[in-house]
Amino acid sequence: MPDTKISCPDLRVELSGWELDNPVIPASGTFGFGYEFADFYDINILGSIALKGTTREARYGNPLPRIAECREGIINAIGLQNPGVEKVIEEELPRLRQVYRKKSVANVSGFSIDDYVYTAKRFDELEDIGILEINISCPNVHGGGMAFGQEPEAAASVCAAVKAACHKPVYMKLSPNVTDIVSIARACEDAGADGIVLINTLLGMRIDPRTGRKIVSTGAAGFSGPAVKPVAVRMVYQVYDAVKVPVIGVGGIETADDVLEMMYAGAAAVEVGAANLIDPYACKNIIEELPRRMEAYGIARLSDIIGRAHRA
Amino acid sequence: MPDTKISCPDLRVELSGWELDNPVIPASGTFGFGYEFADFYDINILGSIALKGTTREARYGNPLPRIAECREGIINAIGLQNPGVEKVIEEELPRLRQVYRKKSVANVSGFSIDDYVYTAKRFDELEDIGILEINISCPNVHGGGMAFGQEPEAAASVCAAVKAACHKPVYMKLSPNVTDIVSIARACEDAGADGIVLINTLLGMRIDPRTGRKIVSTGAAGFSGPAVKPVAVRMVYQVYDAVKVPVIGVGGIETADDVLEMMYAGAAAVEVGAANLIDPYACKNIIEELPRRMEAYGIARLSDIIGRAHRA
Amino acid sequence: MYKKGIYEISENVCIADKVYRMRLDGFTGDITAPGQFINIQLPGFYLRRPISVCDWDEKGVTIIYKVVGDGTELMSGLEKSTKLDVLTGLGNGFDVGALKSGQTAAVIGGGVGVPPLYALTRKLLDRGVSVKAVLGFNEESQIFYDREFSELGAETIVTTVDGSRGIKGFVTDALKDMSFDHYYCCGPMPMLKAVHGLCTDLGIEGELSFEARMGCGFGACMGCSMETRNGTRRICKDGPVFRSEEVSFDA
Amino acid sequence: MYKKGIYEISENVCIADKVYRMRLDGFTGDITAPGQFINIQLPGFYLRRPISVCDWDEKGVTIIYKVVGDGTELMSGLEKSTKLDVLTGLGNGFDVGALKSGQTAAVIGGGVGVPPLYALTRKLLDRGVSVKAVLGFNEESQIFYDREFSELGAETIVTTVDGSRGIKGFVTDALKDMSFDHYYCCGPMPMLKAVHGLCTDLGIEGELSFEARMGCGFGACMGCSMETRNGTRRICKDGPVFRSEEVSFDA
Repeated sequence: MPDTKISCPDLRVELSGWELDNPVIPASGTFGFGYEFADFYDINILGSIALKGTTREARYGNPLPRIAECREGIINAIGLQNPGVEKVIEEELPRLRQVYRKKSVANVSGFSIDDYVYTAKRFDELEDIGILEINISCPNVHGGGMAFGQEPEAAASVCAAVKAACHKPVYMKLSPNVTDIVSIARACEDAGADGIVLINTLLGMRIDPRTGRKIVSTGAAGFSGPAVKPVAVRMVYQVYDAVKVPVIGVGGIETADDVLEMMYAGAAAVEVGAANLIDPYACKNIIEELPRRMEAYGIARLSDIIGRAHRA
Repeated sequence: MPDTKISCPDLRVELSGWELDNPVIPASGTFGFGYEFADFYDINILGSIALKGTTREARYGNPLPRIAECREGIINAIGLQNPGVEKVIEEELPRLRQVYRKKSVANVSGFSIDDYVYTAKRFDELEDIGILEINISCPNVHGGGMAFGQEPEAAASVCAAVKAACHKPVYMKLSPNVTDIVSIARACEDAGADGIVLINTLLGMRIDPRTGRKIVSTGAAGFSGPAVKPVAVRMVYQVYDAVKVPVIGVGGIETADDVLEMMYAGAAAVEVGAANLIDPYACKNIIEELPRRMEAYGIARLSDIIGRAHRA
Repeated sequence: MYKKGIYEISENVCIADKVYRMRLDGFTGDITAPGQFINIQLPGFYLRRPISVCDWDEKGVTIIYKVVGDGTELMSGLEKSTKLDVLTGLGNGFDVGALKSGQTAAVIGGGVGVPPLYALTRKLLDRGVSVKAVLGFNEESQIFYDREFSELGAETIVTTVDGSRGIKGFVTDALKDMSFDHYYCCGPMPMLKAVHGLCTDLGIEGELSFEARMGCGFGACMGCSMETRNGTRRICKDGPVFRSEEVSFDA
Repeated sequence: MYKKGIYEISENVCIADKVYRMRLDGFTGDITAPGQFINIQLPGFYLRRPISVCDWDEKGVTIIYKVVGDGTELMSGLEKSTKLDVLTGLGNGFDVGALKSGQTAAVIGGGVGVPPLYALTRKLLDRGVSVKAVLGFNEESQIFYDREFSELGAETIVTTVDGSRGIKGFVTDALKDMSFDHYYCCGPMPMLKAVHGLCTDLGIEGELSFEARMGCGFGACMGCSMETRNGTRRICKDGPVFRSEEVSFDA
């Protein structure tokens, strides 16, 4: 890791040898393919960008309504809408490259191990993809997605297959809707995962008390936002204890304090999700606030605090 | 069920042949043994009361701090503090009887099947206990509690043993920290459970961003409040589909609308938890608001809406 | 492009049954077309509330909204000089350039679909386009802004389902014998479908504004995607206005 | 017994480094003893903030609080005439009847443990009890209310850890050569322990007020339980004041 830049405080973090200017990454599915946010601020200030979840073939996703509001949270049933990996590579990434010079996190979903491998390999060929985030935790599709993330063996088999086919670091994005997150994270690590990302959305439901009807078309769907942060912090803490590879913390992060909390729990970097949807400037605000908070709390180097709650 | 009372709208609900005037029950652990709330209002307006979780022997519980605040929620690590079942019966229940004429829900915890059976049998002898709520989901104790609630077989064995020893209806209170809530609920039903109560608290953690230290003494602890309601509604919905016995819905209920939402999902009655801690009048307010909401939404009989979201 | 800013309520009044008009003072330089919407953050609610722009000038924006849930209930109780965090200039808006001076536009609104047509009508009249406004409501108590449309100079026809005022029936009952060159429509889905069907039969093209439960309101979350003849489109970002040729009601 | 009510801020001023005094106007008939606390609901925060009562009269209650987190940070920015939902009359409070006229009380406070001793001192002096107030702070910028205690008529001694004002050291350094019949103490845990140890050695009984992170503040959740010589007690309901004989610092 080059140590030539002198900054005070130092926000840099590292993911499998890839140095990020700061730990703030917009989470997959809340930032599109990034370029639309370039209208609002220079997105090169971001640590990186986690791209919209991509599958082998194009997907329309689930019927409307796809969105329900919760107290301090949102339920979504998008259902992996995306134009398919070829169109992502041909159309979306070139648009992103016009406004963004850094590497991105490719988010890969699938319905079979072959799907995962196919799509991951296509991203693996691209120079401006930093890591492959393998999403085995989408609650909004049948016959795939979260099913792979609910048992250690299934998670490990996806991980091993992708790992065997690709050169870039493979990070497994896990579902929180499990009894034992540690055993799943360990199985992924044993299968060669270079990192763990958690948490994907909780499975939640809203019913309209006025009509008695489920609000989103699929009934149960993915629940995220500040409401879920305590679950995310707990799982990051538990998994940090159990694995040696880096953990990326996701779940309800909205402020610089939230970033610090997640990093104290064990996150080497963080992804910011739902916050982007209610404030397009959310990541920018966090990145600007982080050094001020670090100074206030006497943190010189952000990477020093990773997992420190385990030793406090 | 006697049908002599005429009321409009009709708030009555039934749990295993026991008719409640309304579905609102303060949840175990948020209402003590009830009598302290009699200073504020006539607690006979409640549907019933779920008593503080009781174990065979007295327990001090966990060290302080036991409480952390979350966005729209609270984390607690009380650790089943209680004076033990004999003192509960000798000292607490007589005090409750002075201000409360209805039957209560006894909440039973333990560290072995013998513990559960012993404590449940003691409550089973009392006339003013309506049902036995068997808590196999407390996240705040080691070597018991939630461990029994994480696997169908373990849950079923507790349920069967209590059922064999007791005459009163046995309701199993389940943990939401599982991959497959349906299989656990079904196992309990198969083992003779008369009802299912869900959800107990999620497992969450807060770390103070100022100090980097875990806020509650145990680190991970029980997370409840409005933040968790979407998870509770989802699980009640799923379990209502899978079992024939009544489901009591718990998790983040704070308003009459929340009660309706939970009942549409499938709850035959509800427990109100964290809301009691921030407003001692919470249950009273809900009970007063319910008929107004029912009229506004055109609901004549509350029991008619149980599970209606499955058919809407 | 949209911007986020702080706006101050200078008016918030009931103008019909459960229907309120709110005036928000603040920067409006990002509003570029009638039919766009703004997205309002309300205290105690996680998601913003998307509300169509009724009209705007250099000092502020006027919206008209109906109380349909807890969020709009809270909005209706907000007092003057309350400050709100608002995103403005969202969505594409109507194409006022679709017609030339001397041509005639049918402007068709249903219920709270009426407001965005107000600024549209003003802009069209400014360009010398004749406007026939057909405003549909369920019943008399819900009618609003019929006089305002007349005062702008539009030929204004009201329909009510129960016949308590104007033509009894739906907007299509007023529309079917009318002559116009292009139409603009905003209202509930069944109305959009009926108007689209009628006008297609008449061989007249137009623009339709859709609504949906939104996550972000600016194209990031895919929460409000819709299938069109040109593929999947986001109502919030690619819409809310779509040309009648693109729209398909088959799905 | 406590009550819930709506209170209006009539004052909210900074009186020392990060220390604020807030006056809340409203019903105070449920406050029965000095040393009780109130529990304040703040917009945007789930749990209430328990703050000890500094003083009260028939029109309202005065509290003094330190900014230590996001909640108290928000409190410090609240403007006059803001309305807050508050539970009052919580906890047992100090026993002002423990001393007779002519006897002497030591009133010992540390930092934001000082405020509840103010009304206590006033009540003791009203009963003809002499009061020696020992107020401990870290440094001069944090000192508050020393003059107010003097003005009530208490013999007031300030200690600072860094010696920037008054006696250099801890409250026990001032206390050890003092004569008094009973003590009342409120402050951080190490101070309570030191004072309790010293006074036990001196053979003098007293009362100590504890603080803890609370769930409800009124005895329902067992979030703030403490082991005492008389068994487990809830700081919020059975306390926050405990007699020195009950207290054990062994656990």
